Amino acid sequence: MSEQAVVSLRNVTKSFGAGGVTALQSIDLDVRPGEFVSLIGPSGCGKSTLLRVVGDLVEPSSGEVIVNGKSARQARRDRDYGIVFQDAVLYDWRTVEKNIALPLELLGWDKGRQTERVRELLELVELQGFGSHRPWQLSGGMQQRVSIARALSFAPALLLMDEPFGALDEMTRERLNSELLRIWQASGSTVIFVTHSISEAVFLSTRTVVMSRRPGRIAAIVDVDLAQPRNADTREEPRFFELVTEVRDRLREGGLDEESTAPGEGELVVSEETP
Amino acid sequence: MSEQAVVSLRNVTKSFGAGGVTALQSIDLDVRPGEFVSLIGPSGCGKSTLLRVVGDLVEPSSGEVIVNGKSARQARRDRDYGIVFQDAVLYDWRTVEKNIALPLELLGWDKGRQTERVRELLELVELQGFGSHRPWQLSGGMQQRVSIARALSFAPALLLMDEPFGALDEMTRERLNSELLRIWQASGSTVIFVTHSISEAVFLSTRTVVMSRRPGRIAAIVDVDLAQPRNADTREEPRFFELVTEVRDRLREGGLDEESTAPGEGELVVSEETP
Amino acid sequence: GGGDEDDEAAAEDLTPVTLQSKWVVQAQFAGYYAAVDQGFYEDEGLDVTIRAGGPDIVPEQVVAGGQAEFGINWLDSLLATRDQGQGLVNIAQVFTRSGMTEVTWKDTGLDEITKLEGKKVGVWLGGNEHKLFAALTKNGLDPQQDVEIVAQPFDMNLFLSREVDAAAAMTYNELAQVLEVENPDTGELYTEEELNVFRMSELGTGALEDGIFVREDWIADTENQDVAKRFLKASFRGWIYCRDNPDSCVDIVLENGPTLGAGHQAWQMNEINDLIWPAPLGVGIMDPESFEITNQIATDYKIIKTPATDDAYRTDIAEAALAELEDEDTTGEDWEKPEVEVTPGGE
Amino acid sequence: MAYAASATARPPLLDRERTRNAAASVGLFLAVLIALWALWEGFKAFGESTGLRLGQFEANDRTMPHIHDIVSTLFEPSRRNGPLLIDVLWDAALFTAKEAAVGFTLGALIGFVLGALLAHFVLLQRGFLPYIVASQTIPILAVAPMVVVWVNPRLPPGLKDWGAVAVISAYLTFFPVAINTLRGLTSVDPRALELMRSYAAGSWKVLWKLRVPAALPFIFAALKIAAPASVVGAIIGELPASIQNGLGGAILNFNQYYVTAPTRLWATNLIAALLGISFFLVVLLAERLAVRRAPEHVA
Amino acid sequence: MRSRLRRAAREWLPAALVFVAGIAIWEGAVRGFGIENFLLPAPWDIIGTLVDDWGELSSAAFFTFREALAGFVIGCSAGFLVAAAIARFRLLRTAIMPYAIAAGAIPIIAFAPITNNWFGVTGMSSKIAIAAILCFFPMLVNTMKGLTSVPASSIELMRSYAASELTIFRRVRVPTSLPYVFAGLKVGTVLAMIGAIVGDYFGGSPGALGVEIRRWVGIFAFDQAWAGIVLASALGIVFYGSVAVAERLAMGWHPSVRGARPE
Ligand SMILES: Nc1ncnc2c1ncn2[C@@H]1O[C@H](COP(=O)(O)OP(=O)(O)OP(=O)(O)O)[C@@H](O)[C@H]1O
Ligand SMILES: Nc1ncnc2c1ncn2[C@@H]1O[C@H](COP(=O)(O)OP(=O)(O)OP(=O)(O)O)[C@@H](O)[C@H]1O
Ligand SMILES: [Mg+2]
Ligand SMILES: [Mg+2]
Repeated sequence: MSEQAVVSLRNVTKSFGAGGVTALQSIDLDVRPGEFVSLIGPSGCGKSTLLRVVGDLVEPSSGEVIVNGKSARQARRDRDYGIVFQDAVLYDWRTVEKNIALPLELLGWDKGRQTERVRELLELVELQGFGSHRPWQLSGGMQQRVSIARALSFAPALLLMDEPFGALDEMTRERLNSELLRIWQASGSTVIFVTHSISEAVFLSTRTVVMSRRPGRIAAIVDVDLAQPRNADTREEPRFFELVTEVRDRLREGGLDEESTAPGEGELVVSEETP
Repeated sequence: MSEQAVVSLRNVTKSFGAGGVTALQSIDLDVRPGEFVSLIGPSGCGKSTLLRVVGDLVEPSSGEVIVNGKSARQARRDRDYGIVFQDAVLYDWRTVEKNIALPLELLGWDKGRQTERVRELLELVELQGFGSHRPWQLSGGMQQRVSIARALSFAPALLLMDEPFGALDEMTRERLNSELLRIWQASGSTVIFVTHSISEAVFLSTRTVVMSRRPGRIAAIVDVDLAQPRNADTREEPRFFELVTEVRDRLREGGLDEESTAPGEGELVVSEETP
Repeated sequence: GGGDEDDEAAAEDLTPVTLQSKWVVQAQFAGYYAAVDQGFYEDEGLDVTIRAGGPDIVPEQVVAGGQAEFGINWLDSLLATRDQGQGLVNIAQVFTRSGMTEVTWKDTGLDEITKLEGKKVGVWLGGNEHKLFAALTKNGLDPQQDVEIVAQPFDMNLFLSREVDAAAAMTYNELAQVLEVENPDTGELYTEEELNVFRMSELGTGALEDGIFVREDWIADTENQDVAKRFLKASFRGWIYCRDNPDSCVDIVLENGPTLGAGHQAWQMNEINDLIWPAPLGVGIMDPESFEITNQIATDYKIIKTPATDDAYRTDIAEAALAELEDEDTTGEDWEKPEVEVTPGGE
Repeated sequence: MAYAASATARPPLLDRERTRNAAASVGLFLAVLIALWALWEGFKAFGESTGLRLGQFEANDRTMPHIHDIVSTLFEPSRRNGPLLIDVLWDAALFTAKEAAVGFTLGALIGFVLGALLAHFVLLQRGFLPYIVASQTIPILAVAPMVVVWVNPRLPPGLKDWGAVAVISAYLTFFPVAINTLRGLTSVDPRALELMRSYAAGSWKVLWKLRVPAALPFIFAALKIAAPASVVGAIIGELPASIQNGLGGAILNFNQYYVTAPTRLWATNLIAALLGISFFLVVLLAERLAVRRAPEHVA
Repeated sequence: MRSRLRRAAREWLPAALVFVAGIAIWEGAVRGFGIENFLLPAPWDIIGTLVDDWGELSSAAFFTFREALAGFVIGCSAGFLVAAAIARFRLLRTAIMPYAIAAGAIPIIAFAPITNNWFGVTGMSSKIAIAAILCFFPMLVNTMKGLTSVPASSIELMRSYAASELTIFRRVRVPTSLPYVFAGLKVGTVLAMIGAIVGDYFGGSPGALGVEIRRWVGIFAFDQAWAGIVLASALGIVFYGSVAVAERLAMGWHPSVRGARPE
């Protein structure tokens, strides 16, 4: 199994600082080639940290991370993956175009190809006409789309995406969902995808990993056995709703198993002075 | 009508730079006291800009903005509103607690009351134990919750919220939805709320303003005549689904009226080299 | 410096040498600039570059470091350097007497050096203070204990503003600077009548000043001895020229120092001539008696640990140079110091 | 970036406003000039008439020459029958400018490279930074002779003397550049660095594509400090190098004769200051061209 | 405890090693190449002199350090305040900057006679003035950059609270500008030391380090002169180091201090 796994985590634990927060605890996970794995879990449970560990951007406190049969570090060095961060992380001194072209520059693509590719991508994320804008001239969602375009630019075989569609409206989001699926299928790449939308997770993925509240553990793994290719109809299938319900249930269990903050607890006492 | 309006926009237009992007065009809107108005619209249509205009953080290119019967500037000076930005905007040099206490400090609350209030708020947003962390030690969703807590801290009569729950998981989001409704009802405050979630907009608001694609215009206003108080059952009501569908339809219309990017157009040509 | 790279062709067969002077361009070094200007060095087959001095230039350091063949400094300073083990040797003592003075205001009543007890006394530190210390000691005052020594800047302001009770002044420079200033109370220039001037030469502590020195190992070479002889010969000619044509020399100095005041330089030229001429032994020849006084002062003030010997100077090269100048008046016995007017502001 | 999404805090200026602002600031500059002049002359007059003494300070023509005297000195002959002082100083300023320009270039380069090295190699920083600091506390006048004695013989004839001055000028210039570069290069947003790491970009690429652009505000602040400093360095360097044709020689002379002609030193300072200001302006211009980012980041 | 020791070792060991190696190379070079004492004395001789003349040297160094410290405090405060004024009132910039640059472009040797004239040669004040003028400009430029490099969103938040300019200044601009301010302060420490020492070259009270160094050089006592220089450098490092420590305490949150992981 781990022989063929694209990503393989063995007993990975990550805590920040001496005696600080434990973000990940004993994570075991294998992602097979061509899989589309969604990570879902309560805020602060360690999803981003997990992605960072896979990308060798953060070192695990213990445990082993194998990517494409080599160490995470080596995989990073080999540029085996592309990543979309939770916040856009654009460089203010570069135009939108140049932000998207950044990985291409680093890969040494020639100018002509870069321009062509950037044009395609701008169209994909519907930012035609904003190529020469600066990041701070864009809305939040537009920035996120730039960062998606940047990650897709060099078509990495492994895509790590941290809530890429979080700041997008439903229509754009659905369109990009379909595009992402199309790209994924056409290229046979592997995707690890963090989202807070249960239906998005179910719609997109072949497996959904449900994480539990801090310290982040894997609470459940739900196999999403919906037919491929998926499309608007998929969302109407009964199995889709079943799976959504199942993920939601797993999430509730996972969310409650550590801290039992019953809803209603921690209510806000409305301050006396309403000015 | 404008007599009693909390926020009243008259023919407001905002364009950036000379001959640049027009973010808002001829916006007319009145928000009555005690209303909960949601803004929904495609990414980049001008929702954040609209909120900023109301908050006097950006000056409209033309048109008039009246808040609480006075100019937007005066209203800001009188601290008539609290705002949650699309990104958290926390000060790195302050701990979580101190970030939340910032408006209280500025209002001159005494230390004891501040501490008490911050404790309540940390509980509300489920960040107990993170009070003395620094912003960069938090996950994206946690940061957003800090910024929500900060906006709620001094219980402003007008709340401007820009996708406050965008980075939160479904459970936390639902809980905070309920909390927000509770606070809104208990305090009789007015809320303008930007969201990308149609169901969230319908669930929360008394009116939903649908904005159209760039240049941002008001495409439709949907009155949400669901009974108050709303709760988990509300989401099961047929009227809820009707309204969701209506907003979705309005949104589609608005989304298409300017640029007609048929889905499928702008497809991504998968790059040849899959490494 | 004075050495512009002008005519390359002519310079080809000339021997290039460098002279490091003690201070910035001024009439104090007029003889050398005149020798350049009048072609005296060239006549001797030398291409001389004069490097101006400054507050952070120690000529001995420059010469010992091989950056210049010839250096000019006060003799006591040279002795101190030798005492530190540096092989430098004086080959010509150009100034035959000391021009250093200590001045006080007449109206303070400090008309005797002994009255400086407990007073603030300004002097330049860094090898220039010993003559004064000697004078104080000679008059029963311990320079470390009985007076308050102040490191004096290069201008005379602290004297004029009466921040100190006494200040060091060279006859050819600072003294004139005081006289070139208007007394705000009278609207007239200050006059010498308003000052008490204690001359080190009169107090018997006139350690010798400007002399030319070279490295011992350099001068051991006979070819270099010839170079040195030619250098001295031309330099002496320069000084003789300046004695006989002071106005022309002032112009030459001004040429080299575009920011200098003409009046002040004229005064300085005159006073410098007074320190050189008459030179009873011939210009540049060390007077053993004066050498001993200097040596004594240096020893007494622990600038040097062991008294210097006669090895510190040699007169043979200067004598050889003088021998070739038989036609000229090399002693200036008949020279009379002319009067030079003080000009306001030294203009 | 966290702040990228926000609009400008300060609304962009209209052309009309910009012109008005420019006019206003020129007006203000003149106002300050006049105010300073009035203050100076007023204080002097007051001090002279009351015989005011503050510690050592006493207002008179020597401590506070009339401003108009300082300016008019420039247009008087530098001495009897000599050229105008301004001509002499102009030549000197040009000479010094040449040394300072080379010194600045050299110093800025060294400072930048040093800052970059220290930023990349923590060990280097821990090992050497203290001694770089130490090198700067060594009074330049003490080492300058060493520099001249060591550097001069190794320079080609065309660079002799003034080349050594440039080295001294560089020595006084590089430190602020190194410190600010170090700070700037290490102030990069950690998330922006993570992005580069994800591309396995080598340190060289990270430096040019991320760290340097992000550090530009720091670097330009340093260059603005370094520009006038290089003029100072050149002037100071002229002393041990025995150079008399530059402003250093002039300053030293006027320094020496301060009591007899104080206005000349002030006038020379004026020229030195103008030279420094023009160096500063060149850097400012370069900054305007190089830094194109959110308006609120360009001060 | 153990790890604390280890961390301290990690921080200080490289400097110590370089120190030892540097001294060894220096000593070796001086002996090996026969570098003349008047260019660079051997460390061993300098150390010997330091020990022998400790009393005189240390009191001179301390005197000068006090001048530098006072000048530093005055110059940096002035730089900060003027920067604050300029950052707040943009129009002031064109009105004031030329004078500030002028202060940064006039060399010490030109200031010396003027400060000597104004504040006297014998006291500390003229050296303090020189040190202050030297610190002023770097502090001004850095602070100004820092105060105006605040992300717009940070300011917007404050504006939404109708915070006064003063409040924004205190709570946002100052914290954001700290990295710049501390860079300015660091540069200021060494400039203050230089100013105080070099100021002495142009007259001062005996017992000040610069006066003594100048005097020693004049009588070719280079061992003493260099002992003085070494002492001045040591004080400079201590001075700089204390600012660096203050910076760490004040700026723990900043990437440059908390250590963004380099590639
Ligand atoms: N640099 C850091 N230093 C200290 N603690 C950190 C750091 N980064 C993350 N953490 C902690 O690790 C935990 C997990 O964070 P992470 O960002 O992985 O959460 P997440 O699942 O992505 O949450 P969200 O959905 O809100 O983005 C959080 O409790 C957070 O406080
Ligand atoms: N500072 C700015 N300079 C120039 N253009 C800007 C600026 N801020 C916003 N815009 C433009 O204004 C338009 C509206 O932006 P706004 O942030 O209001 O969108 P939004 O509706 O909030 O989008 P999202 O849902 O993606 O956050 C965008 O096209 C954007 O490019
Ligand atoms: Mg996250
Ligand atoms: Mg927005």
